[in-house]
This record gives sequence, structure tokens and C-alpha cells, in this order.
Amino acid sequence: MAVKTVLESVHDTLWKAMEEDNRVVIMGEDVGAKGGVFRVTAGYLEQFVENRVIDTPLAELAIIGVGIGMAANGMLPVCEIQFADFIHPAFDQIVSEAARIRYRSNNAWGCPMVIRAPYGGGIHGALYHSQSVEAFFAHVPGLKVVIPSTPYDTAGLLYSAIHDPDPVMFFEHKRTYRLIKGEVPDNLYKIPIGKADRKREGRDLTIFTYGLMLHYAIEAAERVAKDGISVEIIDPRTLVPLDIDMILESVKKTSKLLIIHEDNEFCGFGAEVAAIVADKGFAWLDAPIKRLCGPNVPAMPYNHVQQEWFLPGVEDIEAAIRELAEF
Amino acid sequence: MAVKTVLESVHDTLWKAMEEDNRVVIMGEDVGAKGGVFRVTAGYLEQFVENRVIDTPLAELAIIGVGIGMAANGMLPVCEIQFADFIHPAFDQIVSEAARIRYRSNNAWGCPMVIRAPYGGGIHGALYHSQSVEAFFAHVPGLKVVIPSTPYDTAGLLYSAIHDPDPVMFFEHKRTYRLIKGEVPDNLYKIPIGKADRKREGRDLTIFTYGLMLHYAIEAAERVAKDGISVEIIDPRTLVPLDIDMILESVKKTSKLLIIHEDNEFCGFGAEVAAIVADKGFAWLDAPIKRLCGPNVPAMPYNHVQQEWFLPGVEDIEAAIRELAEF
Amino acid sequence: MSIVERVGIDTRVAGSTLDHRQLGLTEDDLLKMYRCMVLARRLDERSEQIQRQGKAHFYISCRGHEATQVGCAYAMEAGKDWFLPYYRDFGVLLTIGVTPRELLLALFAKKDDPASGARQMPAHFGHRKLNVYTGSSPVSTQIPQATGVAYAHKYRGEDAVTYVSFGEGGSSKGDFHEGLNFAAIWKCPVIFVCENNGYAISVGLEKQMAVEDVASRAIGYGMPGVVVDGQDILSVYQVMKEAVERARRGEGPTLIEAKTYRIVPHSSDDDDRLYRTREEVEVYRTEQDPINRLKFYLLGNRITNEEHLQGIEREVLAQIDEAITWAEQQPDPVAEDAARYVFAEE
Amino acid sequence: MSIVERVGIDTRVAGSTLDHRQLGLTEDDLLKMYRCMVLARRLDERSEQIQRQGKAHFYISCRGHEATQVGCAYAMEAGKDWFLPYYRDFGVLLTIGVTPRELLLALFAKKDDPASGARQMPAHFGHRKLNVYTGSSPVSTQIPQATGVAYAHKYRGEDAVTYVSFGEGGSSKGDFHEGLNFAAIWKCPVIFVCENNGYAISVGLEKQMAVEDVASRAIGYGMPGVVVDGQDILSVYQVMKEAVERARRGEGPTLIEAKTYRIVPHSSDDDDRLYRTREEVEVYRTEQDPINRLKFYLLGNRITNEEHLQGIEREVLAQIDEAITWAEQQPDPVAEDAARYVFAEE
Ligand SMILES: Cc1ncc(C[n+]2csc(CCOP(=O)(O)OP(=O)(O)O)c2C)c(N)n1
Ligand SMILES: Cc1ncc(C[n+]2csc(CCOP(=O)(O)OP(=O)(O)O)c2C)c(N)n1
Ligand SMILES: [Mg+2]
Ligand SMILES: [Mg+2]
Repeated sequence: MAVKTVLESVHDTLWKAMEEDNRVVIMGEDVGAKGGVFRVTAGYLEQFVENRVIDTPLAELAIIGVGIGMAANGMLPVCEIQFADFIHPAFDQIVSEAARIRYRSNNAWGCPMVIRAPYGGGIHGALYHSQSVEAFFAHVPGLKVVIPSTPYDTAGLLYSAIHDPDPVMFFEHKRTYRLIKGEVPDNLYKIPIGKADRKREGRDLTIFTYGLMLHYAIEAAERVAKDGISVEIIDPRTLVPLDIDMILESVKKTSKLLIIHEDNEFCGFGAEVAAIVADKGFAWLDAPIKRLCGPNVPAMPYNHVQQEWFLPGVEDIEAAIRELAEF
Repeated sequence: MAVKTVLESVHDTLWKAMEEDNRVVIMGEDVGAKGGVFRVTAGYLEQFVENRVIDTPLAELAIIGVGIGMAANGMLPVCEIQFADFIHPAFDQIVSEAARIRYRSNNAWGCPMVIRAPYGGGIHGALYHSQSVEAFFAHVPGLKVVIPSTPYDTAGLLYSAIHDPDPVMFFEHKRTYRLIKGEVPDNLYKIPIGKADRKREGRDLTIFTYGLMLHYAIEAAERVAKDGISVEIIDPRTLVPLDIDMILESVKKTSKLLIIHEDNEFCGFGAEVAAIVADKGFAWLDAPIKRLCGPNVPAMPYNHVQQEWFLPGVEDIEAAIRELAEF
Repeated sequence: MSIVERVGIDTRVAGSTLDHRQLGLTEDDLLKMYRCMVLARRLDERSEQIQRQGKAHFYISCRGHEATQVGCAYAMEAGKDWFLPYYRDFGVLLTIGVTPRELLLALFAKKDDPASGARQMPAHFGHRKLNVYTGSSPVSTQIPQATGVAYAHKYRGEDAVTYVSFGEGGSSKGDFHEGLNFAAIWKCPVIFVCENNGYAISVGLEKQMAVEDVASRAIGYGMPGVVVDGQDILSVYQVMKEAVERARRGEGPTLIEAKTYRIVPHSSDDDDRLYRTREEVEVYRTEQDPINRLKFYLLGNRITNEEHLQGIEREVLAQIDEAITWAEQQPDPVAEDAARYVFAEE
Repeated sequence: MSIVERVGIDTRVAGSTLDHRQLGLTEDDLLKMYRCMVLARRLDERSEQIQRQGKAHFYISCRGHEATQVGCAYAMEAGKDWFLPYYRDFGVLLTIGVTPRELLLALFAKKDDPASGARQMPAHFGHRKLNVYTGSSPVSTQIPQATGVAYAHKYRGEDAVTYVSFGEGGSSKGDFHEGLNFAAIWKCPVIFVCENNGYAISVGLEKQMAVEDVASRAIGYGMPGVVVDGQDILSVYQVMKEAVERARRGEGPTLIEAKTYRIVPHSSDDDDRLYRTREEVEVYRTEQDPINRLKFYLLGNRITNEEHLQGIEREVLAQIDEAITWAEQQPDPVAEDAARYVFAEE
């Protein structure tokens, strides 16, 4: 098994999936000659024919709309939105269309497509190159929402997404692209969409988190471990479908829940997790359900001082753990 | 004070606000000669000049985008989206633009506009003329989200919205348009945005709800009152800013919370209310926080049997109250 | 300066200025076309009645658009080509073989409606077997989707063609712009048909666009733009046929704008007296009625006689009545089934 | 068939084929224009250095677009007219009076950046006093907004004109379509300027559109479409001036497409060797360089001499250096202030 970055993991998985199956094509802005602004598709244009590595016009609505049509007609498009921040022009095509092709046709038609987008902050991307958008899509029945956080999960989930019969939103935290490395099998493999992963075992407190924050949380958990605080970390991997059972099981054991995400708190994904646990896990709770999230401002500012102000850091997480553990 | 429907309340308030202030204009599809598909602006074209009652092309992105420009340049546009279901083509202009004009310019620019849209089901509108969209926008810092449920609240909140310095999403439940009547003062008046209203006093259990469901909840509360169950009903009136204090105060008293909305449950607005209470109101809770919401399907079907299946009804609410009260 | 080809326009006469033989149409074809138009018209009228009787919640009409719809569909190959029609396209569906029974299942919101199992309103078409892709309410979303469908045909080297339609109102949306541009770049075999009836619900042309022809936008994408008299089925068939052949030859998309008129309100929720005069409507109910125009051609050229046409009428009405009786008795969907198919079932 | 007016195109010569006096420009005007172009260029080069030194996270360039930008801005009335520039428009901002100091505050992400207080990346312009509306990253969103700004001027009977720009890449988006259509219908006094540099990051024209000219889309909206040699400031000034006058007279919007070229990578994150040849770039660095072209005109027509131009260079560099030293020392924003202005403060 080779050690790869998250970026390499996406690159290699897509590549092999295209080699394996002609129905798979990628489309997006700058995916061709440039190989993508993050170089996810570097070398693809040389390897595959031009009409499988489709450099699109600067038109997100069309990227998704055209992809829906391809998916209707036997192809397996993997659409790239250059930055998750730029997905909104395609919101209608995703929410009103892709998400409900199957439902509205009473199962006559499907929409097997993947919509990939790098998201998240910490790279001085400012208001429009840093955002988290998962909460919008998680609210939409008919969309699967996947957020892998390690190279291994990325490869297995991406391959599953490509062959899923329904539309999958696939969000990659751009800060993890080169930062996070890990072992990845050489062959294509699937990780089932809808299964969470216990990234750390613990007894005192459960953390629910994903993306860059997952890695921060692991670091914070190691720190507090020295003081005997035992933290369990649940990485949902897919927000929809959500592996509610694993979350509840963990809370049943620890009786305390801390939810962390980078997206702003109000109506963020963490609210749903809190709501589920406040209902189904109420009897086991020993403390208020806590959230540590991005502040409720439109997005993180450019200047480094204010960017740091926005992003929860390892220290913030550590402090939140300690406070909740002591409750 | 005259008794008016919700529809009449919108009609009259907008009319008077336009009479009072030249900066106010309305724009949208069919708002002119037709007077709007719900006849909210009936008679406007005859009363006001054509360029204040702007029949736009069928282009929601432009309705909002152009409105933002008007707002930048001294006008107070009231943009109508014909059905909330059709707001998504304008999602980028609302979320990336209107919502953060002030923030991104560090307060140099503002965006005083109102975006009105009829939402909600129960009128055989099927998948695309029935949806609730408030959860998307409530997640977006920089937008105020108002959902009045009575003629009185509608008039006072709409007038506040028009003169609010920031963009206000103003959602009117279309089923309430002609169904709900109530007294409305003749003059223009403001209800502050951000203040909830206790629509019913009670001791045993708190219901948080708005829109059509508010009226169903009141009915259900009357029914259970006969059996000695005392229900308090909080109508937030504005989802953003949310009057958290009033919710917590009520839960402190009743120790039980039932959240009801028509929008589908997963990541719906109710999740945020549950999350807040599961944190800040944890100590007072005597029972799991319950949600009674639309099911997690793309939207309500057309056929009456399936439409009814989707919509929570008075009986469903009654049952949920009884169950929670007994906990 | 004219930047669009104009076919049949400015010659709005009774009948047609074209000769069907030169278009490769037999007399039998003409009668089939006539039958399709009458079928669409009568089904429409009966649907309106049904809605008025309170047996359906919603009804939307194709009335006035029949020549455009039947003429377009007749130039396509049913079973092979693909369709992304908009809500008025009853004439298209009936011509390619969707039955009145199937359409009435949607009107009555019955379980077996092939489009959506009554999840959607009537006129939200879809027919898997006949390659009619599922449609929705937000206008124009089907336009880039049609480009994608056509891309797939081209990708696999198949010569199927995709038909997609929308009103002139729908041409104001970004979907139109992005969908046409993409199709032109990749020379996708798709025909964009704009049924320009002069109104987007109540909004007249002068508030929708500052140009005379939607087709004039084609030049900005790099595809032919053709304006055709949408009341004259022969003209429509001619331009559509050319566009389809062009697409099959791999030469890319075409934008066709059919000037037409809807002679009834927008839908059962509309009152068109609020925004247009009765005189204007009357013209399209009489000499400019598309069925009258074909009838005039058929009779004028002695292709058939009144009696035969009345026979068609009777036969069509009988078929529709039978279908109504049948459809009305079909079962409603099961409530709990509304939970299904959010995702594929294992 | 040409459906756009073409100005200065196909005559890409050193200098210009136009005569500045016929455009109503004095020699002093020409020197001011020259100074603005040089100022934009040198500021750009110094900004690139600063970014490379690690003192800024991001840099994006106007290099190659100066004639288009300065030529357009020079035809507007600063302080009265409104601007919705896109991220390359440093030349526009400098011409209307935004100072290098102000632009450098954004580059260094300093608290007093008038555009955003360093909340946004550099080149996300905004300047309340000079009517430069706040810009964002999603391309083309400013287009319908500009229509709205112009609508308001017209609504109040003011004769201010609105400038809005975007790349040819941005013209592919629905915002372009919807914004131009709306402006044409309501004859809003707005000039749409497309700076067509042949690439949307790495995507060349043939994958962006199947037409030669973005301006050919104007006819589909009902407004004039003009293609101009964007390397020739006199040609740009001429077409812009006409468009502005037209708008002031109440005759509505114009779409201007300036054919230009960016001679550096898209931004500090780009490597343009991946998608274009050095030879191609070289042409625009030399004979087609917009500054060289004006210089050639000035010297060829003996309006000034090398020495004077060098004086301008020196003076500009001194101004920039002073501004850099100053801006670098300005304070960062305060962390907690990032919580402010989500909504208006009471
Ligand atoms: C995005 C969107 N906005 C608004 C509507 C409401 N609506 C339905 S049909 C229609 C008018 C369509 O006019 P046109 O495209 O000209 O087609 P026609 O009905 O005239 O055939 C409108 C505004 C919609 N369905 N979708
Ligand atoms: C909606 C959106 N999608 C993608 C991007 C990323 N992006 C930034 S600039 C750019 C290319 C713009 O090209 P063009 O409009 O031709 O302007 P140029 O940079 O060439 O001047 C892209 C794809 C964006 N900013 N916004
Ligand atoms: Mg129409
Ligand atoms: Mg460009």
C-alpha cells in the first residue's frame, strides 16, 4: 500500500475509475490542459480523450444541468465545481432537478452523478474560497452528501459515489489535500456510503466531526488524553445518509456530545446531530450538547488575524473538551 | 380595525408603503397587469407608474440581482418570487451577494431589500408549488428570515422589512392567504424583527411552530386542553434573528419542547431550535425534544392521498402533544 | 438586418404556402398529422371540462400550439430520439405515441400515471419507454439537460437526436443561455424549440425582451436560428426536419422559434382577460387556428373531404371518452408509497 | 455576415489609426492616459514582487488590459458615474481616482482597505466615495446588479451612467444573459464591457463559445454590440465615449467587447505554461503591448519625447514606492471586529 495525500487519492481513484469504465467522464472548469486548479486531474487530458475530460465554459449551472442529462442517458459524469463557494449558481439544477429525478418520476429515471467540490478554509481564500456548504445539501432529500477526511476514506467513498445510482455531493476539504497523508490500497475499492467510522475510541465524551476539524480534534484528544480524559471521535464520512446508530451508540457510552464543524453554527449540520441526540439519546445524556463551530458571519475573512479568529483551532477544541468533560 | 386576510394584509401594506415612499418599488413575474398570480398586487399597475410595478422577464436571478443594484443605489426594492420553489435560480445572488454586501464591504455598502415569496403546501401544488425553503436561508448569516402567520403580524413585519437596512427574506404561507383572517390596524406600523410572540399560554409543554402549522397547533392545543393538557405556543415570527430568550423562558416553565414545521425534518429549522435548547435549556428538560415535521422526501406529492400523507395535520399534532405530555 | 432565417412568416394565410410533396410527406402523413392535432385539441378541451367539474385540481393547455408540436414531433423518430418537452407539449407526446389514457392518468392523479405516479401535476411529462425524460416545474431547467442527453448520444456515436422545448418566457433564464452555449461548443445533436406565444403568463413580449425574435440569439451561440410560422404545420415540419437532419449529420444544434399563440388562459388558475383583449384572441381562434389552417390545406388541395375529417373527429372523441372512463376508475396511489424512491431501492 | 460594429480591429498596428483630436482629446489627455496605464502596470509589477516575497497571499494582474481599462474609465465621469469593475480592473480604479495607497492596503490585507477592510482578497474592489460598488469572487454576479444600479439612476431621472466589466469567461454565465436582457428591456444606462483576453484561466475560446465575438450576443438582446481593439486606447475611448453618450441620452445599454490579452498567468496561483505557448504571449509583450502602442503614437506624432515619458515612469515609481512603504506599515484588522457588520449596527 502506498502512502498518498488526499489529493493523490482523488487523482488516482478518478483515473482508475475512468480507465475501468467508459461511461465515466469528468467535466468542469480547467480540468483539461491545466489539470484542475488543484491539479486533481493533472495528466488526464493526455491520457483520455478530450470528450472525457471536458473543459467546460465558466457556467456552473450548465456543468450540473448537462451532467444530469448525461446521467439520464447512460453516462456516469463526475462534475467538478472549482470551489464549493461557486456551487450556488447550480443550486436549482442540483436541488430542484438532480435530487428529485428519481422521486418525481416515481423511479422511472435516475441520476447517477457525482458533484465534487473542494471546500473549507485555512488557505487565505477569504469569503469566497473558504466556505463550507454541506448544510444546504444535507437538507435536501434525494442527495447523498459525502465528506471524506482521510486518503483511505476518500478513495473508497469516491469509487462508491461514482457507481452510486443516485446523485452524490462529494466535498473535499481543500486544506487537507496536501496536508493529510495515509495508506491507500492500489486497487479500486468501495467504502459503503452511510457508514460512519470511529476514528478514536474513548469513554468520557464523544466528538462528532469531519473535514479538517477531524484532524484537529484527534490532536486535541491526544493532548487531553495525557490528563486522563478519554475522547471518542466519530467521523460520519457521509452526512447523508447519516449513521445515526453509531452516534447514538457512542453517546450511550460516553453520555456527552461535542459537535464540531467549520461551517457556521446556526442551522449548520451540527444542529441536526444535536436534535437527533436530544431526542433519541436524551436518556443517556449527562450534560448539555455542545457545539463548536464557525461563527455566524458570512464566511472567513482574508486577513490572517481574522481568518484565525473564524476557524476553530486545536486549542479551542481542547478547551471545549475540558469544559464538557468537567461538566 | 378592519378584519383582513393575510393576502389583504400584504396587499394593503405594500400599497401604503409605496404611497408613502417613492423609493419603494415592487418587481417580479406577473405583478403588473395580472396583479400577481395570487393577486397580491391587484390594482397596483393602475395606481402606480409602470416603473414602480415592474413586470420582469421570467428570470429569478435577474429579479434579485437587479434588485441588489437598486438597493445599492438608493431604492427600496420589494422583489417577489412567484413561488418559493422558484427561488433557487437566484440562490447565488441571494446567498453570495445580497447576504454579504455589508459584511464584505466592511459596512461601506448595504442591501436594503425585501424578497417576498409564497411558500408551503396544502393546495395541490405538488413537488414544485408547495415547498418550504426557510432552512436554507436561515443558515446564511446576513439574511433576516421572517415568516408571519397572521394578518396582524404580516402587516407589521412587512413594513419593518421594507425599512430594514438589510436584506429580508419574507415568506408567506400560501395556504394561509385566504384561510386566516384577523384584525389589522389601518395605518402602517412596525413589529420589530427578532421578537417572537407567545400565541398561547400554557404550563405543560411548549410548541415552537410557525406558518400553517401554527394554526393547526392552536387547534390541537384547544382539543387537548379539554383533557387538562396545557400547551404553550411560541410563534417565532422571525427565524433570523431568532428570539432565543422567549423559547428558553418557555421551556424553563414547561420542561418539554415539541417543534413543528412543514419542511422536511432533516437539517430543517427545527434542528437548530432543538440544538439551542439541548445546550442552553438542557437543565430544564424533562423529556426528549420532539420534532413533528414533513417527512424526508423531496416535497409533497400531487395526489391528495399522498399530499395528506406528507403534511402534519391537527390529529398528528394532537397525538404528538399527548405522547410528549405523558412522558 | 435579418439574422435569422424566416420560414412561413409574413405569409400567414389560410392553409400553407408549402407543398407537402416537396417535404416528402404523403397524403397519409397529412391525415395522421391532422389526427394528432385534433386528438390534442379534443383531449385538451375535455381535460378543461374535467377540471371545471372539480375532478382535477389543475389543467394546462396546448390549445393553439398544435401545429408547432405535432409538426416538430412528426420530424423525429419515435422510440429512437429523445424528448424533453415542456408543459404545453401534449401534441408532441400524442404524436410520438403516448396515449390519451396515459395522459389522463396524470390529469386524474392516478397511481399508474407513467410520468410520476401522480406525484407531479399533470403536464409534467415523462415516459421512460418512449425516451421522454422526466420534467419539472421550474422553467428551462430541461435545456442544459437536453444538451447533456445529446452529448451522450454523440459520445457513443449514436445518431439519435434530442428535442427540447420551452416558451419564450423560458428563454429569459440563464439555463437557456448556458445550455445553448454548451451545445454549440460541443456540437450536440439537439434541437431547441421555442414556442413563442407572446406571453409568459401575463407578461407580454415587450416586457420580456427588446428584440423581435428569440431566434436572433442563436447567432450569439454559433448555431442556426430559424423563425417559423408556428400555426402552419408544414412550415414547422420543414424547418424541424432540416434541423434534425443537420443534427444527425453531426453538424450540431439548431434553435427554432415557432411563432404561435395560446388561445386559452395560461392554466386553470389564470384569467387572461386581465392582460389581453378578446379581439386578439379571436384571430387565433379562427383564421389563424392551426387546425383550421391544415384543414384548409387538405380541403383546398382536395386531399380529403369534410366528411372524412368529421370521421376523424368522431373517432378521436370516442377514443378520448373511452380513455376518460377508464382513467377515472383507476386507483389512487397508496399513501405510504410516497416515502419510496427518494433513493434507489436495493 | 457581420452583426457587430468593429472598431480598430484588423488594423492592429503600432500606435493607432485614429486621431486623438477627432475624439476630442487633448495632448494633455493623452499624457494623463499614458500615466494611468504606466501606473497600473508598475503597480501590478510591484504587487507581483510583493506577493513573491511572501508579503501577500494573493495577487492578480491587469497586465495587458491597461488600454481597455484606462480607455473605458477615461470616458466616464468620476464621482458621478458608477462602477462595477471585475477583478482585473486596476486600470479603471486608478483612472477614476482610487490611489495606489488604497489598492496596496488591500494587497497587504490591512485594516483600512476601503474595499473590505481586508475581509476580501485583493482585487475585490469597492470604494463608496467614488461609487465603486463592492465586488465579490463569483464571476458575473455584478452584471444584473449593474443593471439595477442603472435602473435607479434612470428611475430618478439622473443622467449618471454605470460601467460594468467581466471577462469573456464570465459571459458564459446566466447572470450575463439575464442582466443584459433586463437592461435592454428597460433601456438602463449601463455599459457592459467584456475584456476578452482569450482565456478563462486555462480554457481557450474554442471551449468557451462557438462564436468569434461575445459582442455578437448583443443583437439577441436588442442593444448595440461593438468589438474593439482593446490594445488601442484611442479605439477603446472612442467606442466607450459613444456608448456613454448614448446611455446619457436615454437610449439604453451597449455591449462592448475589447479584444485584449493578459500577458502574465491568471493569478499568483496559476502556471500558464500548462496551456499556452511562450510565442503567443511574446507578441503581446512587445508590439501588441498596449503601453507600447500608445507610446508609439505619442512619439510618432511628436506629442512628447522619450525623456518626458521616462520622467513619468520615474514619478510613478516613486509614488508607488512611497505607497508601498506606507501601506505595509498600516495596522492589521482587529480579530474580534470580524464579528461586526453581519447586519447594520444601530
Ligand atoms: C423558474 C420559474 N419561475 C416561475 C415559474 C412560474 N411560471 C410557470 S409558467 C410561467 C410562464 C412561462 O411562459 P413561457 O415560457 O412563455 O411559456 P408559455 O406558458 O407561454 O407557453 C411562469 C412564470 C416557473 N414555473 N418557473
Ligand atoms: C462562478 C465562478 N466560477 C468559477 C470561478 C473561478 N474563476 C475565477 S476567474 C475564472 C476565469 C475567468 O475568466 P474570464 O471571465 O475570461 O476573465 P479573465 O480572468 O480572463 O480576465 C474562474 C474560472 C469564479 N470566480 N466564479
Ligand atoms: Mg409564452
Ligand atoms: Mg478571459
